[in-house]
Amino acid sequence: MNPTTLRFGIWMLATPLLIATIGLGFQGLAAVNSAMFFTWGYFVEVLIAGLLQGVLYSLVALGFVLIFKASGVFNFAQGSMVLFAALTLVGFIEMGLHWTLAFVVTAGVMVLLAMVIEKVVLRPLVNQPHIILFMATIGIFYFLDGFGQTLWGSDVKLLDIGIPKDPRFILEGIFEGGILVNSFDLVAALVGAALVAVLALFFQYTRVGRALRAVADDHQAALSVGIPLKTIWVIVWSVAGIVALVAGIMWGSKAGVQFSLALIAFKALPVLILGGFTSIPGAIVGGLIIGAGEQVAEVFVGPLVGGAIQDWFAYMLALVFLLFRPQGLFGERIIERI
Amino acid sequence: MLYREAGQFKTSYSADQSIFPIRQDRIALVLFGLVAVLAVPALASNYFLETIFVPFLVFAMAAIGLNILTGYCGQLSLGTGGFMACGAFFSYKLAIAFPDLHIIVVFLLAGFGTAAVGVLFGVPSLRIKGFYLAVATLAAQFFLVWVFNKFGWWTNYSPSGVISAPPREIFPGFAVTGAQADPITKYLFLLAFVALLALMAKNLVRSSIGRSWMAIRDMDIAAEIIGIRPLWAKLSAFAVSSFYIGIAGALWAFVYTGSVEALAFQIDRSFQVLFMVIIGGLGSILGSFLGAAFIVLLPILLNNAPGLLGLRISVELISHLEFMIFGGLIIFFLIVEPHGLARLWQIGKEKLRLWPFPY
Amino acid sequence: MMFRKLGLAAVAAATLAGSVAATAPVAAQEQFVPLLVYRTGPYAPNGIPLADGFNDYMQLVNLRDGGIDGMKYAWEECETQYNNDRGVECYERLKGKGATGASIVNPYSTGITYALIERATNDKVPVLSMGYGRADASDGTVFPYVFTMPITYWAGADVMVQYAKKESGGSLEGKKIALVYHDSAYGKEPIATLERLSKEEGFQFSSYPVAHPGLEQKATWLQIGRQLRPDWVFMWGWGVMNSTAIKEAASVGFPMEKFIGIWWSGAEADVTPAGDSAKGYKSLNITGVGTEAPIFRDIEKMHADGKGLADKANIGTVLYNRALVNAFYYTEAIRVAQGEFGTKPLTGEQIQWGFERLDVTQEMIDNAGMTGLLSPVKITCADHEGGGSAVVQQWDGSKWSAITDFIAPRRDALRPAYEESAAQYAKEKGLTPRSCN
Amino acid sequence: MSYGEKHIGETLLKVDNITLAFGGVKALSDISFEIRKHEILAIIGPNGAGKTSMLNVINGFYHPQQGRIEFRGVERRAMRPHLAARQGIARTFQNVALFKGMSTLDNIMTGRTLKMKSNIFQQAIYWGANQREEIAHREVVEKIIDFLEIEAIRKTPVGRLPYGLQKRVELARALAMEPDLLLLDEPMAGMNVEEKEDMCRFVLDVNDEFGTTIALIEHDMGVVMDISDRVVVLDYGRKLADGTPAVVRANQDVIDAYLGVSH
Repeated sequence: MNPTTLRFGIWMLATPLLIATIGLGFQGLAAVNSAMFFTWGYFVEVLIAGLLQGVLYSLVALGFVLIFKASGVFNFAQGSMVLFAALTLVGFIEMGLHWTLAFVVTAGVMVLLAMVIEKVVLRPLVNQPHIILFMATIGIFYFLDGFGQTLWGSDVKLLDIGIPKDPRFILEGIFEGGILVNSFDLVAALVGAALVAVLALFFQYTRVGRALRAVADDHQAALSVGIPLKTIWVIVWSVAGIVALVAGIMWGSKAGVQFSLALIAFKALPVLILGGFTSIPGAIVGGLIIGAGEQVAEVFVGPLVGGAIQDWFAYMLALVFLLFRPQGLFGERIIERI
Repeated sequence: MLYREAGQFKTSYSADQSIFPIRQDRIALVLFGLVAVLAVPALASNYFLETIFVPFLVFAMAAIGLNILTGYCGQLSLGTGGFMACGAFFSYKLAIAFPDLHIIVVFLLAGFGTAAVGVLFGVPSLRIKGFYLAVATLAAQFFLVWVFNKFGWWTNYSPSGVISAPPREIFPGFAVTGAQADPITKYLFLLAFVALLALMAKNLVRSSIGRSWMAIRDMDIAAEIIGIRPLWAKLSAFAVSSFYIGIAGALWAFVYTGSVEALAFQIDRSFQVLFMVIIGGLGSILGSFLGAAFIVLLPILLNNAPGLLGLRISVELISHLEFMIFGGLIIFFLIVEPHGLARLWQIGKEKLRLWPFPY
Repeated sequence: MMFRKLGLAAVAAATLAGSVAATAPVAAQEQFVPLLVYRTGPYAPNGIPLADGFNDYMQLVNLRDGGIDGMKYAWEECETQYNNDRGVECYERLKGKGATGASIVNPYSTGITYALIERATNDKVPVLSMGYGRADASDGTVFPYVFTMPITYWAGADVMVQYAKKESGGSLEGKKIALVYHDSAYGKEPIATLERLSKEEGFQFSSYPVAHPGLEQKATWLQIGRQLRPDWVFMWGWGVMNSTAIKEAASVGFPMEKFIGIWWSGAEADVTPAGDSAKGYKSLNITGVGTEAPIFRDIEKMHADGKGLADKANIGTVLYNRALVNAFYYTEAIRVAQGEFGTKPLTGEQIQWGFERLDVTQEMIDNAGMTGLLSPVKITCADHEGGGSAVVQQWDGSKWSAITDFIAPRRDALRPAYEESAAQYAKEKGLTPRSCN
Repeated sequence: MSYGEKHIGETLLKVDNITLAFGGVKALSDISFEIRKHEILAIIGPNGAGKTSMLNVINGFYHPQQGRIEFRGVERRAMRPHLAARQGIARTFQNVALFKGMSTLDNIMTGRTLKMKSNIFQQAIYWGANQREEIAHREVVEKIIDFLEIEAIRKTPVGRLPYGLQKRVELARALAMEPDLLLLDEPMAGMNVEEKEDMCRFVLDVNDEFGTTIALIEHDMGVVMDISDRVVVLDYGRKLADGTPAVVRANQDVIDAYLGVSH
């Protein structure tokens, strides 16, 4: 059995045990501290809600990973790309297009955007240190924020593409009162899973996908077998743009399409460091861990310390993981040599 | 032709090691100092002093702090806002608890407190590098703001969580904080304070500790092999950096806005200071000032520009354009000179030294 | 080197000259009002109708009445992006403009209000923080230049409790009330009042902070909807937090009829993004809703003539109406001051005098064509809140409509709280409260 | 061996049964040798023989799984590189490891870090104790600069220097540490004949004038045979031979493995 499968197997066994231990811990705490409330049904419910939320984080984190993997650029503008994509989509829907058609047109706009970014920003800055490229993406962030609002206005917009939102109850036989699961979150999780599957297939089985993986492994080698870096960058930014569009739809349907959408980038960052900047599975697993971790912490630990802890908790959780694995959960191990 | 160093010989190492080895630079510095001390307060309106010079100086202080950590020691940090909050709230608690403590002592103590917090959050840097560290510093950012927002003790249980700077005097009769403080007093106090601390920062970076930071930045492994302790170098950079940023936060709350809530030190503040450092020039004290000036002035200029040009554009559009131009300019500057305004300035000076004979 | 310095000086000089030039369009014999607006950024959906309301009202006064008894308004917008330091910059930039400088500031941000209180007091410019800012600024002895009419957050909390009590059959004994609040200075305002009321009324009070900006409320609503299961939920939300809260409340099946927001959680922009989920949601409002009041006929006429300044879609929206009422308040205060100081551009100090003698009667409201938009207030030297009241409104999926009359808060208990808090402020600041006798 | 009168003394550093592995790959197995005071020891071997790993073990960058190292008679096992530096071990690198953003002078000054005593507050004030110290150390550094003939590039950022000069600056930085033991990792790699001759001269001068013990890795057998007092030969992580150049040259294993006999 190869080590990866083995490690996977160990985790599959260890994770439920870990969760059960945390649950038992909470149960014990709740017994001695009246500020804390605990039942197993409620715990499972929060856990599921957190995992589903985590998938939405993963969606945003995926965009970061794609670009970082292929070009080493930490794309701070991913958040504003989400906003811009969602604004554009709503704009087209308001012009009377059906949402599927609007989706296609918006995807086209995102590809166009990728081409412009490559030409105007990335190409002149090729071979600059990472921090310079990072700064440049902050420039893109501001530009897109202003541009999107100029084009589509600053008003908050409703995005409704018919995803059901009603609460459902499951497992009513096992837990008293059942477990509440939101159907919107379920749909979003399914879409996220589908998107990851499509990306995985794309990377595994298409020529372009293989080229992208080659670039990720070794820029020089990829160039020497005749893959133009320029094309790679356009493709990867386009894919990230489309991922941003999907994330924009999901988050936009949740909270309305508005300026604050750009801020969800901050929810993706702990996911990124936890999962590793270069790993697609890392983005997924990281998202699940962060999502579940922060919801459980907010619900069960939050009341003990005053609440609203989930923002920093996500970062602290990621930080603790990092202390053990400085390259993230799935990142490539850094071997120092001189 | 004026800018010529021919005939200026250095006869000692101390002359060679001075900050401004060229005589014309020293003359320019004196002139600049005279303008800053005499002409600015005499000519500038309260608006300019209150909303341009005061925040410029406060931000310059924060930028120096971040530049020490990121520019000199190579540790990318996004926790600036959190550390500024530390400085602001520490100084508030100190000023209220010890009303007789001189305000400068309050600021310095707040700086030392922030340095301690900085060291604490600097510990992960011993294992984590690059963007991983940057994101990890966000943990400090979010956690610190949460702490000051959450626990009423920091705000003396003010029902809203807002602190207001108590009035304090720098010399008897010269208030620098509180509503009665004269903008000119505030400006001159800040000018002196920031200039002094900037000089100390310059001294640090040209001494052995500064070389240790840069060595860690350029190649941490080689630095360790020639005997620089990474633990000491990194943590001292975090400490000194946080000291400056903490004082900047205290100045922000006490001298600039006068009242502040923890949310004023959100993540945006961290990015704002990071822009200053990168646009100004990583690893340059002068760059910290240039970057701060650029970031403080640009939005105000952009905002006033249509009015100056006599155009009637709605504030909405101006604001959107401001975002776009700001973003565009960042990209433009990075393409033209990735090493920031300080490098542009230096290149200009080198050209001028050779002018009119470029070779 | 020298040349460079000269170049810099030239730029600075040009900027200086420019800022002088920019004041030129404001004519000398007009009353100047600076408008701190946010038409962009995360809170633009709220900022735009507010700014539109101010523009339209002052335009209407100028066009229909030829000014306040002949004294025309001049105003200039400055974009704050809801950002405190930008707000301070705007205030400093605009305070010296016009014939007499800024006559009144309406910051429309609790943070900017805090930042301006000292400055404006020092500059003798009245600050009208209408339904936001510091509740304790209602004590005019400590805050002579700050006005909080018609009602403060603390009073708003009291109105909410009164409403919930009435709806619960006259008693809240043993009921559970949860507060969902924006974790900031603004959101924390009602907590002390609600805690006091929970003792008096016998309900169980729990509060749930939501971290800025409020996109994340899953955990909060699981706690509220699945664990606490309260009888009522109150909300102090702002911006995207409002619509997200409504959606999350719906997703845990919390009934909208039992969910009441403060007046900053009850505009169109707060409910439309939530779609159908928001149907039945309630909020307080300090002004009336809709376009029934006669003044809207004048506004419609102005727009028909092509002289309107607002986006027509915003007319009659909650925040547009609020801005109308706000502009009406200071217009009347200026009118009072003109009675004393004459019809000429007045200074902030003179207008503050007018504010402290402002008595908005029902008759004045009717004469101004604003029937139903506001309730009477009477400002005195000590009382800067003026005894205003609030209504409860409900969203039916397409529009807001008032479901109660104006409800007056029980100020007998609130007033001592204002005074106590203001006294603490005065002590910290080393201020001596002025005498109002 | 014609270079002056040398007194090679007792053992300075002793490496005993060192084994180092990365994952399953053994980089070094069971290596023992010693470095004696004042000698020039060459470590040679084909690519991948473990020469650089050996230096990395000596200056504490790699921690061997087995074996012991004795420096000046004191045993140590796990040790961070900066502690090795503190004990007097300096080194240069195969791929130049200079601080690219700093000037030549500052690079060399970093070598003095361990010897500088003024504290952070004195440094912030600068004038006084710190300035005196800076100038005193500057004088030492200037001597090294003169010695290595790099006066002209004092203020140049090292990133802009040609490779040969960078190597020299790196040597200068190591010398600034005034080490007892100097480890040089391919100091002449990538140089032309003239540059190599210069570098040989510097190495011999250092050994001679400062009495510094030197262990160097070199591929050029001519250079090795000329300047070294003793040679250690490594191959595939094992030690093949150890002795004077003449002895090593005669060793059959060395000839087979290294000097070009086909397998």
